[in-house]
Amino acid sequence: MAITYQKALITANEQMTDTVFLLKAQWSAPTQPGQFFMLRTWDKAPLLSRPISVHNWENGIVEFLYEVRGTGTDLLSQAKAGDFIELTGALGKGFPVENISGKVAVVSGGIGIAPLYYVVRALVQKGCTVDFYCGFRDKPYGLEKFEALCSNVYLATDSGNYGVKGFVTDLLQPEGYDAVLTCGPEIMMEKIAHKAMAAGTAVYVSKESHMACGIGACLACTCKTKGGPKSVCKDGPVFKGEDIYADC
Amino acid sequence: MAITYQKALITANEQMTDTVFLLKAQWSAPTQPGQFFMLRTWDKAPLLSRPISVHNWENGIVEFLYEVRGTGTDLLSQAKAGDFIELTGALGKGFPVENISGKVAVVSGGIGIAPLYYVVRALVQKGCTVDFYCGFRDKPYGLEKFEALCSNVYLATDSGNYGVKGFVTDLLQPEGYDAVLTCGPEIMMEKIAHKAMAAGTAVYVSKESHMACGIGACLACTCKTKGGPKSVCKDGPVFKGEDIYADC
Amino acid sequence: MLTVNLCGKTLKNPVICASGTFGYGSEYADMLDLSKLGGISSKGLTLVPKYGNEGQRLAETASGIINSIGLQNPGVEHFIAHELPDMLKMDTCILANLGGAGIEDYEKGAELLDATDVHMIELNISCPNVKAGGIAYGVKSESAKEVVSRVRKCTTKPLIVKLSPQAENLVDMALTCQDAGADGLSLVNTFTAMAIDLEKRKPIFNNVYAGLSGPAIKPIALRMVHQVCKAVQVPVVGLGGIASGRDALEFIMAGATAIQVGTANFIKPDITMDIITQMQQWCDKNGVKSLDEIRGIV
Amino acid sequence: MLTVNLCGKTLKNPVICASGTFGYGSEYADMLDLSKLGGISSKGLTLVPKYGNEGQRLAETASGIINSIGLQNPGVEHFIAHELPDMLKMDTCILANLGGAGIEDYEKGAELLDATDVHMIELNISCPNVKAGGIAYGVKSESAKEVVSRVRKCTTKPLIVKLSPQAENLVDMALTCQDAGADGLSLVNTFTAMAIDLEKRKPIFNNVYAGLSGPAIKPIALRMVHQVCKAVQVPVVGLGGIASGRDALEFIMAGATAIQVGTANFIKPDITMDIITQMQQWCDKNGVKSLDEIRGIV
Ligand SMILES: Cc1cc2nc3c(=O)[nH]c(=O)nc-3n(C[C@H](O)[C@H](O)[C@H](O)COP(=O)(O)OP(=O)(O)OC[C@H]3O[C@@H](n4cnc5c(N)ncnc54)[C@H](O)[C@@H]3O)c2cc1C
Ligand SMILES: Cc1cc2nc3c(=O)[nH]c(=O)nc-3n(C[C@H](O)[C@H](O)[C@H](O)COP(=O)(O)OP(=O)(O)OC[C@H]3O[C@@H](n4cnc5c(N)ncnc54)[C@H](O)[C@@H]3O)c2cc1C
Ligand SMILES: Cc1cc2nc3c(=O)[nH]c(=O)nc-3n(C[C@H](O)[C@H](O)[C@H](O)COP(=O)(O)O)c2cc1C
Ligand SMILES: Cc1cc2nc3c(=O)[nH]c(=O)nc-3n(C[C@H](O)[C@H](O)[C@H](O)COP(=O)(O)O)c2cc1C
Ligand code: FES
Ligand code: FES
Repeated sequence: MAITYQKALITANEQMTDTVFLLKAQWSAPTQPGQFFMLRTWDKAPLLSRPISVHNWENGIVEFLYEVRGTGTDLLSQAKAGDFIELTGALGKGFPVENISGKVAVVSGGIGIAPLYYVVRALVQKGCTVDFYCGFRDKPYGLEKFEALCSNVYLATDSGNYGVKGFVTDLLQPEGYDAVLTCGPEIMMEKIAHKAMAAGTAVYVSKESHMACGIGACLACTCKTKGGPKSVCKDGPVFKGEDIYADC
Repeated sequence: MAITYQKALITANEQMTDTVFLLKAQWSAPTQPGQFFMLRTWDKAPLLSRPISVHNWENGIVEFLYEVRGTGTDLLSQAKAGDFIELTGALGKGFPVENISGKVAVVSGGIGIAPLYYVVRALVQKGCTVDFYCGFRDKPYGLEKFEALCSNVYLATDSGNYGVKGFVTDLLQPEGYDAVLTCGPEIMMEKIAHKAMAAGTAVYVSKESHMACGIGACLACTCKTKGGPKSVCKDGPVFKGEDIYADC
Repeated sequence: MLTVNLCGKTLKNPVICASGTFGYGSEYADMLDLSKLGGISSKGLTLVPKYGNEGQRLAETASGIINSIGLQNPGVEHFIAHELPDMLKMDTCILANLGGAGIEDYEKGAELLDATDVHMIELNISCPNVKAGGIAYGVKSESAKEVVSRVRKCTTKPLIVKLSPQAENLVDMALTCQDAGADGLSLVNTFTAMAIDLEKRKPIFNNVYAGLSGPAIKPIALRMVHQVCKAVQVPVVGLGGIASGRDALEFIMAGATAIQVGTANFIKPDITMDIITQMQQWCDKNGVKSLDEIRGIV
Repeated sequence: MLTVNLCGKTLKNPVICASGTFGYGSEYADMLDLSKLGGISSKGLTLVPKYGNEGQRLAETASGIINSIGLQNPGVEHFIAHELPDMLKMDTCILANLGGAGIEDYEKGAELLDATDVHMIELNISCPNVKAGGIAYGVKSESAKEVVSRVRKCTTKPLIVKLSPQAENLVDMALTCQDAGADGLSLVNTFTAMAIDLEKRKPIFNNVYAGLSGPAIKPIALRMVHQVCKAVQVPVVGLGGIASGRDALEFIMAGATAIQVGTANFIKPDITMDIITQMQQWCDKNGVKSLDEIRGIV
């Protein structure tokens, strides 16, 4: 699909928790699970647009689930239905849904949940059985949608106030799954990938990086892979675990 | 009066014409006719706050009448009742109402009308008879309030669609007035001042300048006067005509 | 109306996409009609493929960005075999931006490029992100003289030397490069800058320093372009923070023959199309029939 | 916790208001408690009163401003008689920022100031807005050496030399000033920059070039402060675009003893109070008991 840059109408921007929002905008061109967009609701400051994953795409509406972390996401959170948002996308290579089948573990850490709903939908649609593992600092959000689709939802929190106290990395036993998909903090993904690779289970990680162009032109987001340097924005953000964590 | 910097609640921001707005904000400390404030409704860009004159101050509400000219005034025009505005003021030396009496001509050009309503009010209040002369490019705005207070309102427009076709500078005959007060484009004020000085009528002009601090600290707004270099922001914006246009 | 002649080649307009911000052009092909551009300067090339720098490569600043890419590129030969053929189909002026790890690398790179159909070579002696071969040659005029005069002998293509704002004496540097055989000059490359991660109490970049670009630097870049244009005879390509048609016209009035747009491509991928339209409109409105009427007027 | 020792004088905190942006302090007295500041540097003074530059003196840029004030000031003697006495009552460290039209002027100015109770002299050899006596001394180390060593003989007050980012070789310049007797260095002054009025087809400033300051320049200023701090023994006062406690702490981590806030005063007149609070809070949160723990850590 061609990448386009255009203004899109915001149809909703709902606050989910203290810091997490769900923005919906009109976008008719297809997007793939795991792809992302460069977003912008401001004029000149900050200079760069912000990369945000597709949380869902359905009926001509693209959804973004995002956490307010700094200036850009703060401005994003102030947008209202009826405003326009500048979108460049859909960008990058998402999860290879076509190559995945059987029993799948999907593992999220914090806002890493964002790109995983759309891929769970796609996997369930093609007949996969999906278990969802998620870790949050404290109060979880957005789980209902996963509960409706997944066979099991396992929850860990740092606080222990919800689900099991501890790390989501400890919950997952990759043996018995045909594939593991994960998005979350780098250290979490690395652990999950190592575990899965040790168990011989295919694993896909969705990486983050500081980005300027989002389309493979600036080489700001380069990461090392088994196949040489790759752009997270263009060749990723989803990579096969073994391509990134080569030392296993 | 002490200068203060504080956030003030916007109570209204009405569009008067295509490009002119009237913003009202809570401000309990007294302000003098001809004074101005540094205004800001944005965070970092543009860097500088914008100088805008007091259009009126009454019952704890300060009013600003402004024309959208660029980035700053455009952002200003997007503010809504209930938003906060950062104000530094009241700044500068206004019209010396205490020294003016009798029959007064007040002359505006375009948005130069902004500081003149408040001074007309003050003059009428102290018993002056005021004639208002105004020039606009085309459709005039905000005249009702002047009509209610002034003995005569003379209107000139560039287009000739309203009032007399031509320059407001041609309408004014300074003879017979005890004082002339003016605000508008530099070239207009210069003409008015020369005419008044030639007729021996006291004349006060409200000057513009690019400003950074608004309080006499940066020396960006210096202008030459008979009494040496003065800061438009601190020693003005209102000056006696003869102090500025010394060559008459 | 906006056509310009740069080192003997006619450009449709003076708007060239700056090296390192526009990939090899193809990345942007979905989002704008590349044939409408004045030109495209390739990502900085080196004789040997380079991974570039380790660690974080990008940080945002007030109206700017700092980058520490470090000339990641597949090498001149790969470029000639794989990227250049596509670029030459884009129907716009193609500049090969050439870096080096030493003078011999520059020479060999230039020789290889000379044998291709690339339209011009932009010699990058001003990258602050590589230790050897980058800015090392861009600070002192004597070092620049050596590399420019030797590369000059390796190619008959138009040779544009890209200057660093860190040159000790910029005007002297410009004159030196001109005298050493440069057909044109482009400036500025990025400003050496720094960012610190307070929480880690460390520099953000592994190399400590990296290059600042974007609207933040425009006023300084414009001054430098003005200074250089007043001093040299060869055409100057001005850049640094250009993000609008008005910005571009300021550089033209300062004396630039053409301009480049770098960081602003990240604000809006088709910003170059806006810039071209805005320049056109300003000229229309102000009765300017050719940029020659206003070039260097200031 | 934020107290620092600068050239033998204890400052309540490292936040000094930069010359030319804070008048003589009194202008801001209504809006903040001046005694809470680390210090105030006066508007640049010259022996003879100066009107400053003609024409427009200010233009706004992306995250910055360009100024062409040209050292408007009432002269050193007027300052000593009228402004200084009030400043000395402000219960904060007072720096007299001294410019000159020639070496003799600097000398005489320094002698006059030496006889007062002013706490320090900040020698401005870096103003880009005056032809003589400003930046003329700030570009080449040899010229700086001459003026600094001669002024050094005229005063026993702490002498801080304010450097220009246009110095041909900044580290060499810093070392030269140190060796010539400077007790400290402050940097950076403004960057020589330019703005053009397209409609008039003329430079905005009568002097063509003027000085860029503000957040736009911070990444370059920080790099320069870091370079200089690594090279010299004397304390360094860092400035250039500081607008938050985090910005200030970056300069401290780069090695600065104190910092100055210039253009940011125009964003918010009491921004220095925010900066001090933010520095304090960051130190509290990160268990930093004294700035000495993090100074130069990067
Ligand atoms: C491909 C991709 C997809 C993403 N999808 C989502 C998503 O769906 N939902 C979501 O909430 N977030 C997502 N992110 C992260 C999101 O882009 C950043 O949180 C956002 O850019 C921060 O911008 P800001 O202006 O709010 O913060 P800033 O003020 O710029 O920075 C705040 C903090 O975040 C860090 N940061 C900023 N940008 C990035 C980045 N690109 N990668 C890593 N750290 C960064 C900064 O270093 C700083 O510590 C994604 C990032 C990438 C690269
Ligand atoms: C003491 C004083 C009182 C003022 N009172 C009013 C008022 O009551 N109502 C009103 O509409 N305007 C008033 N102005 C003018 C107003 O400040 C400017 O129109 C405004 O700052 C423009 O900001 P901007 O960001 O919209 O435009 P910019 O994008 O900054 O510039 C647009 C154009 O306006 C010019 N300009 C910008 N600032 C100034 C300035 N300070 N003086 C002269 N030209 C400038 C620019 O050079 C440019 O040509 C006053 C100015 C001063 C100095
Ligand atoms: C991410 C990035 C990569 C760059 N890579 C190169 C390069 O490879 N070669 C080069 O000559 N300049 C390179 N530059 C510098 C730009 O071409 C340009 O000179 C500089 O960014 C100033 O222009 P701007 O402000 O319009 O971006 C790079 C700049 C950026 C931001
Ligand atoms: C309006 C203005 C006037 C200035 N006047 C002086 C001066 O008289 N003497 C001086 O040494 N520096 C002067 N400067 C430079 C500042 O002190 C400071 O070095 C520079 O602005 C960079 O810091 P900033 O980015 O925090 O403003 C002036 C700066 C501005 C903006
Ligand atoms: S963000 Fe530019 S290459 Fe990935
Ligand atoms: S605006 Fe700073 S002195 Fe007038």
